[in-house]
Formats: sequence, C-alpha cells, structure tokens
Amino acid sequence: MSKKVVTVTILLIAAACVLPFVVSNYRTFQLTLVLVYAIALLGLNILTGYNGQISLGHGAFYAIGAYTAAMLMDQAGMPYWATIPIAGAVCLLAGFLFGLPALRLEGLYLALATFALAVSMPPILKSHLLERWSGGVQGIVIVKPDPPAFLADVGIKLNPDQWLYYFALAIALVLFVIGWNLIYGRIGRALIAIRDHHTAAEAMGINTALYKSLAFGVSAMYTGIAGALGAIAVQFVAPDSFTVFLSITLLVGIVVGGLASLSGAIYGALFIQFVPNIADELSKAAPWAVFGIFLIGFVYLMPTGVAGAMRALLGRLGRGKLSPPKEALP
Amino acid sequence: MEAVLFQVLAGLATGGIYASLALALVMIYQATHLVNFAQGEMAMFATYIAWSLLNAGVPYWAAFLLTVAFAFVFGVLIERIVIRPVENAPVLAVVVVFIGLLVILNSVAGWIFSYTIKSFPSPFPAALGIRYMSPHQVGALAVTLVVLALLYVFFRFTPLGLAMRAAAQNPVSSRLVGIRVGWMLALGWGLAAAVGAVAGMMVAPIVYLDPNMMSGILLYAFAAALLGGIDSPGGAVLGGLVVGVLENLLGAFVIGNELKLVVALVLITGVLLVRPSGFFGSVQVSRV
Amino acid sequence: MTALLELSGVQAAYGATRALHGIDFAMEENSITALLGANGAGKTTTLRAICGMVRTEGAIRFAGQPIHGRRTEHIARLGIAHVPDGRGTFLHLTTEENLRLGAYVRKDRAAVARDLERVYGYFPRLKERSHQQAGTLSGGEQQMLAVSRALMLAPKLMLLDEPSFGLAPLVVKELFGILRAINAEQHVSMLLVEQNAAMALDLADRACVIETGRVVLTGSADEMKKDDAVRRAYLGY
Amino acid sequence: MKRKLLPVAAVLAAALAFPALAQKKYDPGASDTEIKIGNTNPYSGPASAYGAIGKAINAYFRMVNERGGINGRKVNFISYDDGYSPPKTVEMVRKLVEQDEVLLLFQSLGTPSNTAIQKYMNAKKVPQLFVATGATKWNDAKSFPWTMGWQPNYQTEARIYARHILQTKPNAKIAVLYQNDDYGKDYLKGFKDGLGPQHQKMIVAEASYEVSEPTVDSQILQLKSSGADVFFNITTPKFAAQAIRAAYDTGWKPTHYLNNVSNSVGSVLKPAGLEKAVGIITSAYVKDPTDKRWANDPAMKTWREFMAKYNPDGDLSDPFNVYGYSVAATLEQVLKQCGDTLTRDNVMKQAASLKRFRIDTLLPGIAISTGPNDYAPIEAMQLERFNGHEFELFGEVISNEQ
Repeated sequence: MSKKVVTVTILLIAAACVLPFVVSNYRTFQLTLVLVYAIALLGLNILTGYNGQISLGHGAFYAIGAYTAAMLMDQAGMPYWATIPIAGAVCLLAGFLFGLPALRLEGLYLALATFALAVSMPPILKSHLLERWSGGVQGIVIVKPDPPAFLADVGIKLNPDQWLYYFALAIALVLFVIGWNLIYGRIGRALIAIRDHHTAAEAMGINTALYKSLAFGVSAMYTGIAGALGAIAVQFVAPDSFTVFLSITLLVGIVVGGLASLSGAIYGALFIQFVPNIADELSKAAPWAVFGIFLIGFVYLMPTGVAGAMRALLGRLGRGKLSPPKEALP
Repeated sequence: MEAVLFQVLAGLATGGIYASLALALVMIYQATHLVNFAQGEMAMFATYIAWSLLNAGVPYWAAFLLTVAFAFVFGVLIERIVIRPVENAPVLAVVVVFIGLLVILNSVAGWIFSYTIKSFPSPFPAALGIRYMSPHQVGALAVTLVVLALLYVFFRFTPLGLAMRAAAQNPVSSRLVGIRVGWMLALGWGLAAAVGAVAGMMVAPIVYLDPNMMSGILLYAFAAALLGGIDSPGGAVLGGLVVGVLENLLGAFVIGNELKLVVALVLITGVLLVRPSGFFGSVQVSRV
Repeated sequence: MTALLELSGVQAAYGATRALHGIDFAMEENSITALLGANGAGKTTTLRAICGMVRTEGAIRFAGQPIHGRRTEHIARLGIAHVPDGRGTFLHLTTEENLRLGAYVRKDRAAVARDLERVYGYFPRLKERSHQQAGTLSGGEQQMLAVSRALMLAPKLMLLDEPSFGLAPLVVKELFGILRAINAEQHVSMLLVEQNAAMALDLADRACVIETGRVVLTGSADEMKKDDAVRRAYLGY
Repeated sequence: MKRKLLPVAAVLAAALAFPALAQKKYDPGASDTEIKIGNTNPYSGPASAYGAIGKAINAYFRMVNERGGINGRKVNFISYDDGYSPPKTVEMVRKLVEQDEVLLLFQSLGTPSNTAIQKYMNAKKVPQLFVATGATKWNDAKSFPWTMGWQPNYQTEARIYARHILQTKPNAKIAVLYQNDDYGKDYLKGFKDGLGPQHQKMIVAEASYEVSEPTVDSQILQLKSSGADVFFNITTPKFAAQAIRAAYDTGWKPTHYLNNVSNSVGSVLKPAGLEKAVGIITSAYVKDPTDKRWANDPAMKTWREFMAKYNPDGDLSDPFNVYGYSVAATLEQVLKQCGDTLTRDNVMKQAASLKRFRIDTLLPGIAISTGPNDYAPIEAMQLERFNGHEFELFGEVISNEQ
C-alpha cells in the first residue's frame, strides 16, 4: 500500500465515522445497509473475483446468517452482538461443506449448483421441518438493539440507528482488514494462482482442493455475517427476503463494483442499495426496465467495474498521460 | 400403480415445457458458449407478439410463423446492438448484461401487456388427446421433438450448423477458415430466439401467458440442459422430461410438494458430479 | 508478372509493444519461402499480419490486390490458408468435421469431396480417425489435420507456422515430404516459419531472415545453405 | 356522486357555522394545502402484478385533486417500489416516515412486508392504514393500535366456506390446494378452524405449490386420487385457472370452492374455460369488472369512466383496479371525517369510527364498519356460484360483524 492509499483510506474512514451526525437517521439506516452489502460483496468477491468460482447462490448464505442471528435472538434470547460470530461460524461451515462437492464443478455446472442453492433456500426456510424455529412463512420479528449503557456512562449519546451503523462499520472494518491480509498474503496468491493457472498451481504444490473449499467457506462466512447484520438492522427475517433475486443482486454488485477488488465491494454495495431507488424515482410504470438500462450502461462504460474504471482514472491522473490498453497476445 | 402412471404422464407433459426452453439454451450455447439468462424472457416477449397478432385476427399458423420470424430478427438485433459491445468483456460482465436484458424485458412486457394472465390458443385438434394428457400437451411434446430433430440435422449435417459450432469453440481458427464469426454469433442468437419463441407459444396454452411465465421455468430448463449435456439437443429434451417426471414422482410419493424441487436439484447436481457431461454431452477431452 | 504475395514496410504492434518494424519481401507464385530467425524475431507476427490478425501498417498485396486492413475471414476467402502455431484444431469436433470446416467457404461440393479423398490419400491415418474427436488425436496427427484443413480451402498460398513443433523427427520428415508433394502436385505456394532452419531450407526455394522485426537478409535457399557466414550469424547451425 | 358530496357539504356547513370551532390541528404530513400519504407497492420483481393497485390508487387521488381535494387539501400520494422484499419495504417506509414525513402509510402491500414494518409503525405512532393483505393479524387493535386491515381476512373467508360445507355436505371428503406461503397457510388455518375438530377426518388430502412452479397439474392429480368430493382451491389467479382446467380435464368433478383472491371471471375463469368453471362457489365483496352482471351497473360505469380518464394504461379486466379504487375511496372518507384535525391520532380515530360506510363498487349489502376494538373494516361477504356465464349470489350476506 502506498502512502497515498493509506491517507485516502484513513480520510474515508474518518468521513464514515462523522456521517451519522451529518445525515438523518433514515440515511444512516441506508448507509448501514450499504455496509452490510459491502461485507457480503467482499465475501462473494473472495470466491468469484479472486478464486474464479462463480456463485449465483450467495443469497442463501446471507439467509443462513440472517436466520441464525434471528433464531438465536428469538429462541435463545441471545444478545445481538453474540450472534454475529456464530452466524459467521455456521456459514463458514456451510460454505466449506457446500464447497467440497462443488470442487468437482466448474463454470456452468457450478452456476447451476449455486443457482439451485439460491432457489432452494426459501422452500427450506418455509419447510414444516424447521417451522418451529424459523417461524415458517411468517418469519421472525426481532428487537432493534439499543446502544450499550457504557457509552451513555462516558457521555456518548447515540440513537439506535447511529449505534447500529457504528457496530456495522466496526465489523466491516475488521472484515476488510482481514480480507486485505488474506488477499495480499500467501492465501490470496494461491487463490489467484488457482483462478488463472489451475494446472500450474497444482504443479506448484498448492492444495487446490483445500484452497477452493476454503475460499467457499470464508466467502460464505463474510456473506453470512452480512446477513446477520442485515437481519438485525431490518429487524425482520422471512423467506421472501431471500429469494433468488438477492443472489442475483449480489452477483450484479460485484461485477458492477469490480471483480477482484476490495474497493469494488463498496462501489457495488452503493450500486445495489441506491440504483433501484433511482430507477423507482424515474419510472413507476417499469422501474425494472430503468434498472436494467442502468446495469447494461454500467457494464458498457466500465466493463471491469467501477473499481477498474477508478484504477484507470487514477493511473491516468497519476502519470498525467494515457496508459496504453493492455491487449493480451492471442 | 395407476396413480404412478398418471404422475409420470403429467411429468412428461411438464417436462416437455422444460425441454422446449432447454433446447433454446442448448442452441445459444452451441453458438456462443454462453447460457443466456434472458432466454426465457425473450421467449415470453415473443409469445406476447403472437398473442397480439392473434388478437388482431391473424390465423394461428400465420401468426406462428410471423412470430418465429420476428423472434429471429429480434435475437439478431439484440446480439448486434446489446451484446456486441461487451464481446470482449469478462464473462461475468456479459452475464450481468443478460440479467439487465431479463429485467428490462420482464418489466416492459408488464408495462405494455399488464400482469393479468392471458389465455393462449392451442392449434392442436382434440383427437390428439390421450388419457391424462390434453391434446395440447401431446401436440406440444410433438412440436418439441420436431424442433429437436431440426436442430439435430442443422448442427450435424449442414455446413452452417458446423460453422456455428466451430465459431463458438474456436473463433480464431474459425476466422482462418473464412467463417464470419460475428455473424455466426448473431445467427445463433436469432435461431435461439426463434426456438424460444416456439417454446413460448407451446408453453403459454399450458401455463397461461403472463410476464413471469418463463422466469420459473428457466431454472428447470437450465438444469435439464446440463443434465442432458449442454451441447446436445437430444440430451436437453431427455433432461427436460427426466426433470419433469422426477419432480412429480418426488412430490407425489416421496418427499411431498414442499421440498420436491430442492430434492430434485440435489439429485441432478449429484448426477452431474458423477457424470459432468450429462447424459449425452460430449466428453470434453483435449491434449495440450 | 506480379508477385503472389508482397509485403512492403509492414509494421505491427501488440498494444504498446512493437513487434514488426518494417518487413519487406515478396514471393512468387508456386514457390516456397521460409521465414527464418530467432525466437521473438517477428516471424509468427508476420504471418498474423498477412492474415489480418494483428493491427498493422504498411502495404500487403496478395495476387496484386491490397489486403492490408481486411478482416481475417475475408483474407481466408481469397485463398490464403493459415496453419497457426498451436495448430488451431477444433478439439471438440471430429476429424472430418475439422476438414469440412476447412472447405467452409467453397461452394463446389464435388470438388470438395474430391479434395477430401485426396487429403485422406496424403494422410491415411486421418481417414482412420475421421469420426474421432480431434482432441483425441496425437500431436503429429493434429499437425497433419491442421495442414489438411488448410489444404481443404484449395488455397493459393499456405502459411505454415512451425509445423515441426513438438513432433518426433520421423514424423517431421514424413510431414515435410508431403508438403513438398503438395507444392509440386497442387501448385500451392507456401510461406513457412520454422525453427529448424536446415529442414526449412531443404524444402524452400527462397528464404528471408528476420531479426527484431526487420528483414535482414533474403536470398535463394540454396545459397543460404551454402553460405557459412550466414549460417553462423543468423541460423545458428 | 351524491354519496360523495353529502359529507363534504356537511363539513363545509359545520366549518361555516362554527368558525371558532374549526381549529386546525396538524401532524407532520398535513397542512392547509396538502395531505401527504405514503405507500409501498411491488412495481418491480415477480410480484409486480400487484403494482396495479398502487397505480389505481394514485389515479384515484389525481381525480380527487382535480375535484378540489379533500376538504380543500390536495392529496400528495407518494408511492415507492419495494419489489415485494421486506428489507426494501423497511427502507422505503422509513423514508416515507422520516424523510418525506407523510401523515400516514396507506395500503402497503404484502403480509411479510407489513409484518416487517408493523412494530416500527406502532412505535412511531404513524397510522399503517388499510394494509393490502388479508392476513388476520391486521385486526389486532389491542396490540397494534396503529395498524388496520381493510379487506375481509383470509381466515374469515375460509370459515365461511367451511360453514357452508358443514351445512350442505357434512360428510364431505375435502381436498385442499394451497400456495405455500403466509397467504395460503392463513386460509388453510381458517378453514380448519371453521370445520372444527372433525377437520382431520374431513380433509383427506392437502397439496401445496410454490409460485415458481410452472403448473399445478401434478398436485391436482394427487388430490384427485384421494377420492375427495370437495375441493378448496387456495390459489392466485394463474394457478387457479390451471387448477380449474386440470380438475375438469382429468374428469374430477368435486364441489369446487375457490378463494376470493382468484374469483375474477375475466382474468381467471375465462382463461380456464368458462364451461370448466360451472358450479364453482366463491365469495365476494367487490364487484368484478369482467362479470356481465355489472355491465350496466352505474357504479361500474363510473369506475370505467375513471379508468379511461385517470388510469388509461390500466387493464379493465384486472380486479385490482376496482380494489384500488374502492380502498382509496375508503381513505378519502376517513380523511374527510378528519376535517381540519389532521393528526395521526385523529386519522386512527376516524378510521375506527366508520359506520356502515358504503362504497358502491362493493357488492350490495356490504358496508364498511369499524370501531375502537373493531379493526376489520370489511367483514361481510356473500357466497356466489358460477353458472357458466356469470356469478349468481346466493344465501345471505354473511357477516362476522358483532
């Protein structure tokens, strides 16, 4: 990381900390959702962007995380903060286990398997087998957490929206730092090597099976933690919240934000949070049509995502000249 | 025992629906090596065109042919206008364009034609019906088989079909033998859209026409195509029928309706784990 | 008489890296020219430039017609068949389908059928494997298939990119023998890129030596073979 | 339009006669010139068929505004798309309440969506009025005094069928087809409650389906093979039409009860085939725009004129357009009754004091009544039977009204 990047990152974090005091509670709530999506997208990016395994089913892990948190709070009376690591652990395991058979699947086949996972999630959540804990079709309403008492004791007054925002921000920061270390460390190099040169990676002695399942697990863990946070923020889980469209939205998020890019997760989160609202403002008759045009437009203008476009732009500004487009030898 | 037979027959009828869309997926895959997630919505949209023509008093088979022609042109135009600019973008970017197309078509159809269901006529005479399969279900299955035969002949025995397969597999070499790869892609889109339009017109009398007519079917068709072997039209049809029957039997006798899809999908994925090329897909061998 | 192929001042680049700095040479009809030079000298790029597979500047004329800037598929239709490095086999199609694709642009069905038999005559092993997926063929067989596919175009000119690469010496010998026969019987001109300069010079009439994207030497193959200085300086044997 | 003018005149008269009493009181979202009303609807996504309701309501208030508004105030109807996704509903409703500062939330659509916001609305004390779902939980004045339903709830309706079966066919063997979600299960529960303890004996087969399934043919075969002679069909329009056709085509001839959700002649029975729908029993509370009975009905004529002028893109065969029109008329009445006291408290008070209020797009004999402990505005329905051309009402208006 260059000094400039560090400075910019610190400034951005500082800005993120000030925001809840500048904007309304409703905006704070929206920003909390952006953080939630950013975590989920980072998770998906570890799998799809860095490791090259496509997933059309990450909404399922988001749902597992959300339901884990909701059921623990509702059934076991567990405090909200304690449910986050448990949701992460459950999803780590679920992702790892799903990743094991998925090892043998690539490309379209993996797309089908994960798509199937996404489609299967609502019926499973509704199933009479789980109804006693999951609330069946009715879902579970959960209580919004209040800021902890010790903050008030030291004179910091926060409303629940602000508190939840900071809670999510803290978790997001921790997860992004872990993600950064993961991706720029040995594991990340292995993941990328597997993505780009599978056979060569194997020859280099990388245990591709282990790393690929691990990527699935870690990816699911991130998305699951996001799901848990999302459930706490929204105060409600129901099967209808986690349809296949959630999975597709997440995929759209990483592609528009930028594949294999940490900052891409944030751009993607902003996109999936705000662009549907803009589409709705523009047309009540066919909001999806407007959204679709936005989607295609983004891909046209920035085929490597917002992060890729930003990189190119910064590179240009930095060197003050046009860098030639890289054209691979056929 | 009779109940089983009836469920099997009903499963074949539903499976025929999956098979017809799966054929369109195989078609586009053969031509572009991509699976177009908007294929179902394109079929739905074409079916609305047919519906409008029929409402305007055009006779059935004329409307049928006009719709197929329209769909073909529509497919070619989409490839030329929407897909061409992202030809060299990463695969996932193209997938996102497909998703964009899907939501646009779905939304525009709802906007123009509203979301109330429309009945769509069947061209088949009542004599075609057998016990527990309506004339239309039998007829639709037959049409699916005819489309299958046409596709098989097209890909196997015509130079154009061969060129399309080649263009999808190895565009560089294809250009070297003089194939206009760009047009092959456009043609593939056109033909897939045409096959999809036929599927739409065969499906609509069974499930009724509405903007979401195909969105549920897409997953089944995708599963069917992979189960049969994504580059095999025959496999796609067999895959569709198997998925239809399997789902019915699971729902009626094994696991119940609630989880039948889940279990069916687990089974299909299991088969693909053991046999990744599906029933009839070519074994993808290569020497470096 | 105009040359069959004529390159003058041809430059080409991959992105920012310039691979050709100005290639000039011409070849006569019904001749075999060898392009020689070290790895990375620009031989393969020269072939690609002729076929419109890289962005180029300069003039390329084929049978008197300018072809620079035209699309690969158009150039193929003029009668230039390229056997690319890596052979460009359609791995998931059968041997015969590969061959039929070679004749894709030809309309004369009877002649195509004749040519297919002729190709099978040159390479009987391909006939044995005609319904086998091309990906299952051995390296030598795939090279034969690549040459055969090019031949199915009924080309005036064949561009051969390292046909001997990765093949056992015996197979190479057989292949080169057949290439010579094709040239003699079918009057197909050939532009041959080869690492193995000795073999190439045996087959070729003329040769060009390319160094860092420029033609540094042209002459008849026989002369070059004899000239020890040239051999040591450029051909490394 | 006499009905509509009278209350206006009354309020005006009151205002003129006692200017001192006409003290204006406003909560956020109301002013001398404007009343802000919030709404969420699925305009996008798989449930966008319901978006028609939001559009019809919007059209209705445009008509109201053109006529001078409500007590001189224009209605500002702000409707957002939630795509039928509860998290999005929460976000949009918070926007409506906290940023747009609407006076009340009206006709937010969907059981899961409304469940997700119910606690919030009641904590904020903002009316969540006349929600667009038939679940029973919207009638709980005690626990959720700020939430009120509108249409007859699913359980009440199901109990009406159960009672009719017990009266006419006490030894019935019943098969049930239901959508596997909150709506389907609510009906099923009401039905079982209505049958009483013997439901276990009477219901011989149950089959569920998911909205993503292409057809329900397999389910119909399952139900048929149970040998049932009564069929309770709890399905949304597309699947209802499929079920009616499949039952007929397979030669199954049970007494067929069809839920109100799908009793449109034009958009369900006609696609299924009118001859296949003969004998179907259902219950209704609004007039069906495609039923020939109402072809010359003055109220439906007015409605068609409204559609032509204010909602020209709307589908005339879509019952949602009558629904939206009727429920918007109910809110208009509530706001009229509020007079110049446009506080959230008063909105709930007025909503809970509708006394046999009639909207002429409702079936004859059906009126809207509420009270402080009665949060179920429409509780009456009438059974009707399809004769191959149109529905024929039979029996009494059945009401749960205490």
